[in-house]
This record gives sequence, structure tokens and C-alpha cells, in this order.
Amino acid sequence: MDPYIAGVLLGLVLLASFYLTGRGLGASGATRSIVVSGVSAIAPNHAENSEYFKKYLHDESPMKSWLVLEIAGVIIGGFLSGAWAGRLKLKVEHSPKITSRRRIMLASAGGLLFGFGSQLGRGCTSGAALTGMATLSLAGFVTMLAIFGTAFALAYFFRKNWI
Amino acid sequence: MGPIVPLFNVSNEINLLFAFIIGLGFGFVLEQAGFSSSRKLAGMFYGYDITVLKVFFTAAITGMLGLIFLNFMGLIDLDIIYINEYYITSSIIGGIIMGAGFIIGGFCPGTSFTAAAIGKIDAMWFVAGSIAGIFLFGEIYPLLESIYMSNYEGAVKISNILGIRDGYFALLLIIVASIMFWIGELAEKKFKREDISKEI
Amino acid sequence: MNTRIIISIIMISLGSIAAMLPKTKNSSIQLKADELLREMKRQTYVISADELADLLINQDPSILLIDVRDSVDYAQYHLPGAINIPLKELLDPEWAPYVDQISQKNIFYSNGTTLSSEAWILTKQIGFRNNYILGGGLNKWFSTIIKPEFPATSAPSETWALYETRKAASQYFTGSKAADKEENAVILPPIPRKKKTRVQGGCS
Amino acid sequence: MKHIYIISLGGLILLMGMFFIVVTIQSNNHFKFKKTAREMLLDVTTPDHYISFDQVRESLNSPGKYKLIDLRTPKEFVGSHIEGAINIPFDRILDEAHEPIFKEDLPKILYGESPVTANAAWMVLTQYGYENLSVLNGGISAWMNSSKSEDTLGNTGIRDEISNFDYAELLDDN
Repeated sequence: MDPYIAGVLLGLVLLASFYLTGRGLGASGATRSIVVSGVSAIAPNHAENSEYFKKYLHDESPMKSWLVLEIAGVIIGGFLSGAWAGRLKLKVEHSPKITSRRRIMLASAGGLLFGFGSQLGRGCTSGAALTGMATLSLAGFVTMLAIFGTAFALAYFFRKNWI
Repeated sequence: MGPIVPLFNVSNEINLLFAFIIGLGFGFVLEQAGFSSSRKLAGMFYGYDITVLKVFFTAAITGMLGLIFLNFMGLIDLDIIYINEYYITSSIIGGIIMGAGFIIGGFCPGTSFTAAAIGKIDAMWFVAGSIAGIFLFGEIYPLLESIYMSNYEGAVKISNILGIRDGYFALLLIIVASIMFWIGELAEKKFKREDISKEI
Repeated sequence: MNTRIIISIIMISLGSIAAMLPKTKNSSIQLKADELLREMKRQTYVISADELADLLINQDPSILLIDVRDSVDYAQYHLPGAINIPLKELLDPEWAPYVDQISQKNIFYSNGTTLSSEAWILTKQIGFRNNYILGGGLNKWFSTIIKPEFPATSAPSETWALYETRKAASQYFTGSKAADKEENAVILPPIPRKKKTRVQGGCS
Repeated sequence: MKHIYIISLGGLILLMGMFFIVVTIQSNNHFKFKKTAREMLLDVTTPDHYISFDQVRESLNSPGKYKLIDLRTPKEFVGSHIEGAINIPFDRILDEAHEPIFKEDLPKILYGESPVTANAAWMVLTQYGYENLSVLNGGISAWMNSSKSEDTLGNTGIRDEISNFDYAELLDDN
């Protein structure tokens, strides 16, 4: 699909989300709900008195939150689109220069950084940057510039992993 | 008259149904745009494939123009729409850490779920990593609380800060985006990577 | 034709239109003159004295009587369970939880219908819902419910039936039990409508 | 050649956009109230817009200096009305046709079946921006039988809001 058309479609999905529910898209919030429900399942008292997690332990279960349902939709939507385009295949995608083991290490390290950063920045590229820019919020633009700026700055040091 | 859920007191279950349907669209479009491949995502930083830039900015601009026109026609009430709160230090530091995570991991949370859905094992590891990252943040939160909460500016809009109308700022952003698209396409020709683009 | 140029041209022209849009403060709830006129014409907001007597006798918990006269008249006499919001304080924020809510039925009343319909017109046009008025006010209430006039002997049976119900109602309101009705008339705590608060969202 | 096609596409969108803005602004401002609810509340809580029957009777003998407006339905108007009055039914007061009448800077007196409808019309018209409007302090029926006996009220209180009973005392003796 032509990227511009995909961009317009994504914009319309974002608009539909605003019109229907008054809030934009998000992703890292769902991962946090997974973590919160995991921690409260394994060590309930620890979750109760942990400064950060208890904020998300209000009455109903953390898994019954807006973002978790949205991410469930994302996974199924992605699967359908992959199936339709014939891209369903279990594999590790990596540049020929690195081994898949190294790629997996990098991916999990990147995930760790992104998870940590998304909590600190109150949202990831879709939650804070994309939604923030659509509503013209300053936080959106600052987060977007910080994410893309740092990525561009560090690109040189990690070029072997990609090119 | 939007937004529907808050204005018409729609029940939570229907709100969650909306979330699922919106998620379906979100996931489908992300995958169709090719965001399920980390090498395509990283292409933007190395110039060989700037799909991310095109999709991301076109989506943001479409959403922005949509909100402006709907508001003008009285079909949506912008006082109720969620606008991200702006905490200066945590937005910047958080963004920097996320930027590093982006260039190292190759995904962002939304795209990692999409990629994991079509079988990318590295994306699954990315999700596992982000779970660990969030857990880590939760554990050392008391140390970071001061940074997390410092200089709160409220849900401030960039057009208010610059003192111009929303539509006016949208026009400026569109012009800047068009220039970036043009430069991006030049870069794509210059840093052409035949070997990668046929793989993705 | 390269899609980038098409998309850019379309977006630039849409953007320049957006730039020309005036700053609209679309208060989504301010009624226009013709809309208000239509609402007034429909008269769906008027409750008759008989209906009110019925509601009070059945102790319908969802109604709240609001006396829009000033405090002197209110102190002299007010309907059981009524609260006093003088007309000039109607739009004060302190009364907003009572006047701007969607869970209960407010019934404005005054001696006649002038003050109560003024109160209704002012609240209706700024989007407050569930507000009604007592048709005829206390004058009508007393002349029909408290002191129902004796129908002519030749009157049809319905007027007799109506007279009987009104006589019973009058007993209810003025009989021996009337006194304690004053004290235990519970005044509903206001259930404020979740007004235009910002939706919670994002990933924070 | 291609570029002209593109420029015209952009120009076309621009023109459509301009037309669309003008139309929406036009329809948006149509029938918009000039005064806010709070301003109206102040006007209403200082009820100096009522005119007593005597004042109207005096002005009857100087035609042309005032305008009487009957808000009832044409049928009722034909039945009986104060002489010299013109008929604008309540739900037609905002029609364009009647705009010149309300725009005249003559004192305009509204009356109807009951002073409540006249007062309601007065509120809508005043908030809509018309000036020099007042309300007959009583309905047409009260005016009809008051013309014989002299008018006791003057324009001190709103006739409709006077309590016909002494409520408290009435309840005690029951």
C-alpha cells in the first residue's frame, strides 16, 4: 500500500477514535496493564504498596482497560492484514551482517528501553507522539522530536545492525 | 455531536467495543503500511526507506485537519478531547530513552504488537523487553518520582503557546511536512538499498 | 503522477482553508433563538397541579421542588421538600449541581408561572436538562388541590372523580399528618452531571 | 501540462473550501442570540418591562406612538383584540417578515392569552437583540373586564406572581 494512502487511513482511524471515544490511540499503556495484572497476580501485596503500580490497581481488573482491548484489536488486525498479504511466517528478521541471536538480544534491549521510556514519557510513538500531534499538544511534539531526534543521532552507531 | 462516549454517557462495555474496533483498524493499517518489518522502520534513519516519515506525518496531519474541521462544523467538542499533559523533563528524557530503544530495537510498542502478530520472533522479544522495562520502571519509580512529576505545564497546545490559530499552525506543519517528504524521497534515491527493499 | 505531489497539494490547500477558519468557540450547548422558541411552543416542560399532587403523594424520589421566589416568600410558605433558589442566584455555580444534572426531575415553581418559566427558559438555553415548571404555580396549586371548588351538581362524573381525588390530596397535604411531612421531606443530595470534564486518555 | 492539472485541482479544492466556510458561518450565526443567559437573568430580575393597563389605555388615544402586538393565533385575534393591535402569532415572532416591525424604535407592547406567554416572547426577542419591548401586565381576558372597573394594580408587581391566597394561614386553619 502506498505510504501516503496508509497515512491518510491511519489518520482517519485516529479521527474515528477521537470522534467515538474522545481519546486517541495508544500502545504502551496496554503493556503496562499486562505488567500490572501480572505483578498483582504473582505478588498482590507487593503490587498494593508499590508506589507506581498501585495507581493502576483501581477496582476492576487492569486487563479490562481501553488500551488492552485496543491492542487486542491491533494484534488481530495485524494478523488479518498479514494473512491477506501472505506475510505470515515465523521468523527472525535481521540484517545479513548479524546473527538472529544478536538480533533477538538487540530487540529485547530495545524493548526494555522503550518500555521504560514510554512510562517516563507518558506514552509511546502512537500514544504521545501521533495522538499528541493530532491534538496539537506541545507534549506530543516534544516527545516526537525527542524520539526521532535521538534515533537519528544514534543511527550512526548502530548502522551495522541494520544496513 | 462527538465525542460520543463522554457526551452520551455510553456504557463502558460499548466503549471497550469501540476500542477493539479502532484497534482492528489501527493494526490492519499499520501492517498494510509495512510497519511490521523492523528493517523498514529503521529505513527512515538510514535513508533507504522513509515510509515511517510519510505514514506518520500524513496520519498526524489528517487527524489534525479532521479535528479542526469537525470542530468548526460543531460536530466535535475539543474541550472534552484528551490532550496529553506536558511535563517538560519527563517528556524529553522519556523521548530520548524511547529514541534509543527505537534505533536499537527497531520497533515501537504499537508496531511490535503488529509484527509479533504476523510471526516476527524478534518483535515478540521486543514486547517481552518492554514488559521488563515497565516492570523496572515500576520498581525504581520512587527514585524517579521527582523527575516524573517535575515542571508540569498542563495540557498546553502548541498553537496557544505560539499565539496562532490551530488552522494556521496546521498549514505551517503541512508545508514543513511537504518539504520533508520531498527531501526524504531524494534521500531514498540517493541511499538506495536494493538488497534490503526486496527482502522486506 | 507521483502521489507525494498530489497529497501535498491537497493537504496544502486544505491547510490554507483551515488557516482561514475563524476561531469558533462552539459551545455545543447554547440553543439558538428558533430552537428555544420551538422548545417553548411544545410545552412539554409544564407539569399540572394534579400531576404534581400525584408525584408527591406517591413520594416519587426522582423529583426535586425548587422554589424560585425570594427567601422571604420561601420562609412564609413552601411546598414540602422544596429547596429555595431565588431567581437572581439561578446561574450561580453553587446551585449548578442542582440545576444542571440529568438524574432527577427538577420542578421550578413560584406564585404564578412567570418566574418559573423565566427560570426554565434561562436554564434550557444553556443546555441544562430535566427541568420542569409547575403550571399555574402556587396559586393554581391552592385553588385546585388544597381548596378544590365544589363541582355543580349537574357536572359529569369525571369532574366528580377529579374533585374526589383532589379532596383526598388536600387531606394528604393539610390533614393532621401534614405537620410531620414538613420535617421528614428528604431533600435529595444533588447528583451533578459529569459536566464537560476532559476525557481520561493517553498512556499515562 | 501535468502541473496545470495539479494546480487547478488545488485551486478547485480551495474554492470549494471558501464556499463551504461562508455557508457554515452564515448558517451558524443565523438566529444566534445577541445577549448571554446571564445578561438576560439581570434583565429579568429587574422587571421594569411591564406596562399597566392604565398606561396602555392612555397610549390608546395617541395612535402611531406605540405598537400593540397580539401573540395569539389568528383565529383568537379575529375573535377579539385590543383595537389598533397587529397579530404576530407566538411561534412566528422570529420570521423575517416581522423583522421590520420589531426593528422600529417605537415602544412595542406584547400581550397574549396570559402574561406568561407574552413575557416568554419578550425574553426571546430581547435576547435576540430587539429593543424597546414591553409586556402588558395581564392577559387579554383581564384587560377586557378591567376596562370597566378602574385598574388597581398599576405596574408595581407582576400580576401573575401575586399570591391569591395567604398560604401559611390557609394551611393552619384546615
